[in-house]
Amino acid sequence: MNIHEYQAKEIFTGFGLPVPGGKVATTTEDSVALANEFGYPVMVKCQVLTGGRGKAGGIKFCETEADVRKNAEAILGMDIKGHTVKTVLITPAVDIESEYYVGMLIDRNTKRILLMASAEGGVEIEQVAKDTPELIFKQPIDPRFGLLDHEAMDMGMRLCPTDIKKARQLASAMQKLYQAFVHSDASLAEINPFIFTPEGRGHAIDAKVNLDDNAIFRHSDYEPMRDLDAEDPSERAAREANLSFVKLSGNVGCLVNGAGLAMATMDLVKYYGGQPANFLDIGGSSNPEKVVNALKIILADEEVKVILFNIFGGITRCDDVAKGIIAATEIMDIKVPIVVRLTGTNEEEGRALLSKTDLVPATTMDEAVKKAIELG
Amino acid sequence: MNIHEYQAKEIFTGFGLPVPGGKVATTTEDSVALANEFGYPVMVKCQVLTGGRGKAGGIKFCETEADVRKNAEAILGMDIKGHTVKTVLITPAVDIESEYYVGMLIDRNTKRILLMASAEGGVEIEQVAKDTPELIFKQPIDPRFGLLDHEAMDMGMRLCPTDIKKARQLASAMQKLYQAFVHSDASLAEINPFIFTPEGRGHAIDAKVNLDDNAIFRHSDYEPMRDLDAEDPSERAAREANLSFVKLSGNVGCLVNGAGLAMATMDLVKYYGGQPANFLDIGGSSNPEKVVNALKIILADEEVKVILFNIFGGITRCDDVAKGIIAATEIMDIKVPIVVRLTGTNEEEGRALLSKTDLVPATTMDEAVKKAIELG
Amino acid sequence: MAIFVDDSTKVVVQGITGRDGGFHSSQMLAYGTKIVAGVTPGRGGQKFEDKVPVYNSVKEAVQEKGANTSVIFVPPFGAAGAIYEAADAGCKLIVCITEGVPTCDMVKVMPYLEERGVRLIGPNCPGLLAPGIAKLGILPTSIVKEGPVGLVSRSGTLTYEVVYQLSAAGLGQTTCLGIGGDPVIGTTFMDAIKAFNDDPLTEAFVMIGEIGGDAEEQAAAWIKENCKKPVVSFIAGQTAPPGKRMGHAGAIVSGGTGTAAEKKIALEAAGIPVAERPMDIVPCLQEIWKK
Amino acid sequence: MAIFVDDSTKVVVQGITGRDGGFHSSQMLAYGTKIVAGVTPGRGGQKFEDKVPVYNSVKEAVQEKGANTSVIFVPPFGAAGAIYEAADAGCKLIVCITEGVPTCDMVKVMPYLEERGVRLIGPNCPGLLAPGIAKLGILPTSIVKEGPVGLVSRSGTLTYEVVYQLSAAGLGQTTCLGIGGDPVIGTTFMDAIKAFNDDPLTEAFVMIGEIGGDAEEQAAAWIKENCKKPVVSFIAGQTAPPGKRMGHAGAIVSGGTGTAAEKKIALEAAGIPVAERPMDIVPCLQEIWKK
Repeated sequence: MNIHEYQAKEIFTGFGLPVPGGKVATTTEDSVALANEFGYPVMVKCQVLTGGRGKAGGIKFCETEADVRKNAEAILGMDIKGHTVKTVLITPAVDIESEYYVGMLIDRNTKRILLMASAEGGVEIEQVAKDTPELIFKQPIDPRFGLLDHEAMDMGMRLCPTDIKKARQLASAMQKLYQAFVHSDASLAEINPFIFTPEGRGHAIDAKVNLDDNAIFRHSDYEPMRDLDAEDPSERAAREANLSFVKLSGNVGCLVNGAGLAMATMDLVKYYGGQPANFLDIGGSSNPEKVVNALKIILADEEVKVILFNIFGGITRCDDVAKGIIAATEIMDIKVPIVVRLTGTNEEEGRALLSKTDLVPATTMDEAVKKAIELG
Repeated sequence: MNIHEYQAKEIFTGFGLPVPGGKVATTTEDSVALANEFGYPVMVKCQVLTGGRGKAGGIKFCETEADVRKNAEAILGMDIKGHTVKTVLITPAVDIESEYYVGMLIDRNTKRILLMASAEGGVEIEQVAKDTPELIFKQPIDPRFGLLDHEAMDMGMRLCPTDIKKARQLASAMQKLYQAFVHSDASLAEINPFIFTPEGRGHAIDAKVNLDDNAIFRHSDYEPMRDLDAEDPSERAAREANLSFVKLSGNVGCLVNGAGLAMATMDLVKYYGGQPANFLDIGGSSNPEKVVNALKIILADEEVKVILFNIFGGITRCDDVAKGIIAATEIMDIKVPIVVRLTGTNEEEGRALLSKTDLVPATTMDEAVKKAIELG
Repeated sequence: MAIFVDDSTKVVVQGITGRDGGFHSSQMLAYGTKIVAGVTPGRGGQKFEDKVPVYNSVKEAVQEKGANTSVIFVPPFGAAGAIYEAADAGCKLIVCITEGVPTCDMVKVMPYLEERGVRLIGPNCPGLLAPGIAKLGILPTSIVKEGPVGLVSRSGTLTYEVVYQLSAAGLGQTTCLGIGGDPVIGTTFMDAIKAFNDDPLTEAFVMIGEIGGDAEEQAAAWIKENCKKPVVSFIAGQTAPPGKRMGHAGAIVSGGTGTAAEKKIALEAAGIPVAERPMDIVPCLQEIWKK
Repeated sequence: MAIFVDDSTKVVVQGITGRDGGFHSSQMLAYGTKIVAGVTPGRGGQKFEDKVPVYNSVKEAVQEKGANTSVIFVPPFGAAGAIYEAADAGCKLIVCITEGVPTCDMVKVMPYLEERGVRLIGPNCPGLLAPGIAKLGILPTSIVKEGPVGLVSRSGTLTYEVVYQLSAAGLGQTTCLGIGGDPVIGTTFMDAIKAFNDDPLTEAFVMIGEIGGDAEEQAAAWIKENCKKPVVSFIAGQTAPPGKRMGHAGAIVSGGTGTAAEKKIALEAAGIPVAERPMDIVPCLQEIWKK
């Protein structure tokens, strides 16, 4: 789950990171009122769940009330990479003397949380990683001991070799970021940039946090952070039905069990010249209701001209899937053809159930995909 | 630092332990008002920093307002082992079906926090430990992983082998107690008893927490919990002056550097028929001001007829101690004789400084102790 | 012979009394897997299918029945706890089927396993099936066949698809292993490949990868240097849009890394053929194996 | 020869630029201890007493000057961090002088040291002095003398008192070791006693205990079974009132355990004479040693 900058900053503040004050507004008038409350200059920052907000003109430095009015008005409602700006963050602007990147993510190779930091802050870190990887310092964190003082200090001194006070502030920020990361069950947490003012005070002036979807169950307080507007309605419905779903722009609606097989099915649709309408993994559970929900979500898309089931039963039993398909066709008025390929656990039982229906059977994945494209 | 039951319960509540509601009162009227607020029956529990409160009549079950009035009046002002009751905790009484002991402490041998639990709750656990140690179950906790689910569950099922729901509640309470222990830097944390109501709900109905004095510096929020009234005024003054001090009842005021040497000095005073007035370790620092403070604290006791310095300089330098003694005698009007034994780092410098004064020198510990007893 | 399991494998199933745990325990038993015990706290003393004793803890299962391997079917919030328990009780192989385990839990559990020399497979994986020896997990037994091919996959059902095709072509398997697609997993691609390389009965093997991470690239580099056995590969997710999580927490293409195209290049550079379609895997393997 | 140190001991002092750290570093240098570096973050590049280079981190001190031992004089809030740093940098012996280190910090640091095979002495201790070899800590050098007696103590200054008397009686020492009286310490009584037992140059040794805990009782039991060298003991705190903390976090008599009387009984039952007064230690030792 991705959350907005202002929400990430709320989490950071809770763990003691130095974040300049700030509040969000959804109207120009509120933006102006907040700016007047903080005093000038302020930053007006669009809150959308995508990168490149600055380049798109969604972040503005404002020295006067008129500035805020003009920019808030321009930014609110702006479209940034398909996201409509509904909220802006108003935050006091601070003088910047130097900028750093500090981030943490899950590193698959070390199986640890990896601290990354660079004196090349304020720019796209992916670009730095590609062009000058030697400018990014890394420290994997042992989960048994956390980010130790000397590890954080070592990173701080690499970033600021000549200023112990700044190094200490960076080290402290890294340790707090680690606390924030593990206690919020993040999958990514970034401060970019962490800046120093000319007076030498450190501030986290931008913040990005992605939360681990698998851990949301133990953070009921974070659930309200979810930006329902930022989600495609079908993706939201899928999430609420506990289905893994990504909307695409084709006409072949795919219902597959297992992420790998679902991707391979999409790949195969494209290989044979078709266009998949979606990625959908109905998951490892064998709950027939899920199939009904999945069908509803896919059929809500009018582009979908054919449904392709590709089920290989392991933990999901084919008879349950068959029951689900039958239940769904009884409830719903499905107008498009449905190609069904069922193999694996209880496949005979599943096929027997389906044989009494007018669904299009297929034995292999290739056959199923070809038939679906043909019928779509 | 020892804290009161109600303070320990505040910490426990903060970590999610099931503690029945409760508030403290310092007057009978307030006690009655609180009882009326909670509804009957309630417990009236004296808040003093000593054990055996129940036996001393400081804990009463009250079914009516009249009960509360009578008991609060009797308990407030009561003397329990030298502690005057100034505060009572009023808390809703719960029906008790079964009682358990759950505690944690620092175990020197495993160098870990040790979880101890017993189905013999509600009684003096020291007695259980002595008479039937096999009834106390123990689990050392690996600090790198914390109290793991299965470790807590194993303990829970030992206490409640036939009731999985109760076992789970106990396990959960143990894990929360561990969180409370480490995050508050406790040296001891006990729930005795943890009870179940006839309906099967668990409650921590008594709580004891000792905080690690060495860690108080990072818990500024706990400093106000210190019960200044419960401390001997001289012990408080010593603590505020960062001196390790215990008041005794003799006439030989002892100023020693190092706890072991201080104890050995007390032992030797007694060995030669004298009575030490105190334990005082002026610590490993070599700050002359400490000596002044130490003298003030000891001389506040009118019983003290002689001062005995026994200083063996390691990290404490003898010349600093000598300077401290001289400074103190210049500031203060000391009427009792002062025996000084200085050996170790910079001992010549120290003795040279003292030679111009009328202090009684001694070369060995034995000689110093004997001279002090003689002069006392 | 197979990798990671043999005749001495004695299984305890954690969560044996749950719906999925019970169903798949029956399947494992039916395949002849030695399930010596089940564990569900509070259900100690019961019997699963009138024969497998259920205990309150893995420790009891190990002490009473000599279990040395655990297969875990407990809900996500208890999965890491179940892994700790199995490792602490002395199990040296743990297969965690559970989907949706928080990643930070897995990060923390890893050193606990390393300290105890425990191999974990998963979480969020189909487990392992060594035809003729044992099934530890949920791979359908009907599709496997004894033989000389090893198979390792980050995917679940895609694995079945490939195993199905291998068996249909007469290519039996030493071991079919689904390692799961989560960001932090126990046994990695590399671990599996090394084991296949060392296993005398595995003559060739198949690697089923997917987008995200660089496990395939690492494996490719290792194989190039160290492995003389024929290997073919397949990568799922060529059409996946970047930045979107494709079901698996791991299957996400970010910032130009972990794409199917990059993986394909790395694999081919290491001399490993990459099948275009799942149905091309068997022909690919047959072609290079004959050389 | 001594225990825990030898000619290869190369010391880095953490906190060398502080008041106490500086004072005692001078003393250690004056005794001939090989202090190869100091560490104070932000002071890298300076020199201590115009000769010992100061670094920002222990890692640099190890890399640049081959330090293998650290002596720590940093304030309590940074002491555990300093121990982690020294261990991580590769020091195999760490002596932590700092008083007032939170116990939970020490609990957590212990497995970190065990994993790395690092010996810690302290915290809250005077350290170690091996006459003629090295001084690691704050024991006054003027009172020691080379010879065949080992000394281990939970106390600081009481140790000096006894060393002073030993030397005055002509009984020199192999090693004088103060392990500290905190509840959680690195090197324990038992560790020291085993080391003295194994040290060929140590012919007899002295154990200075105090109230609290059961380290003396454990040591007594071990000595009875395993040690043939003469041992005498002393226990401080016979007159300490129960329930009061006597300076050391450890020196507290609670509920009938850890009293001086109990310790004396255990020691004497193991055949170890317990001196009544500090001044009786030397005569006690002389008496049994002659047997």
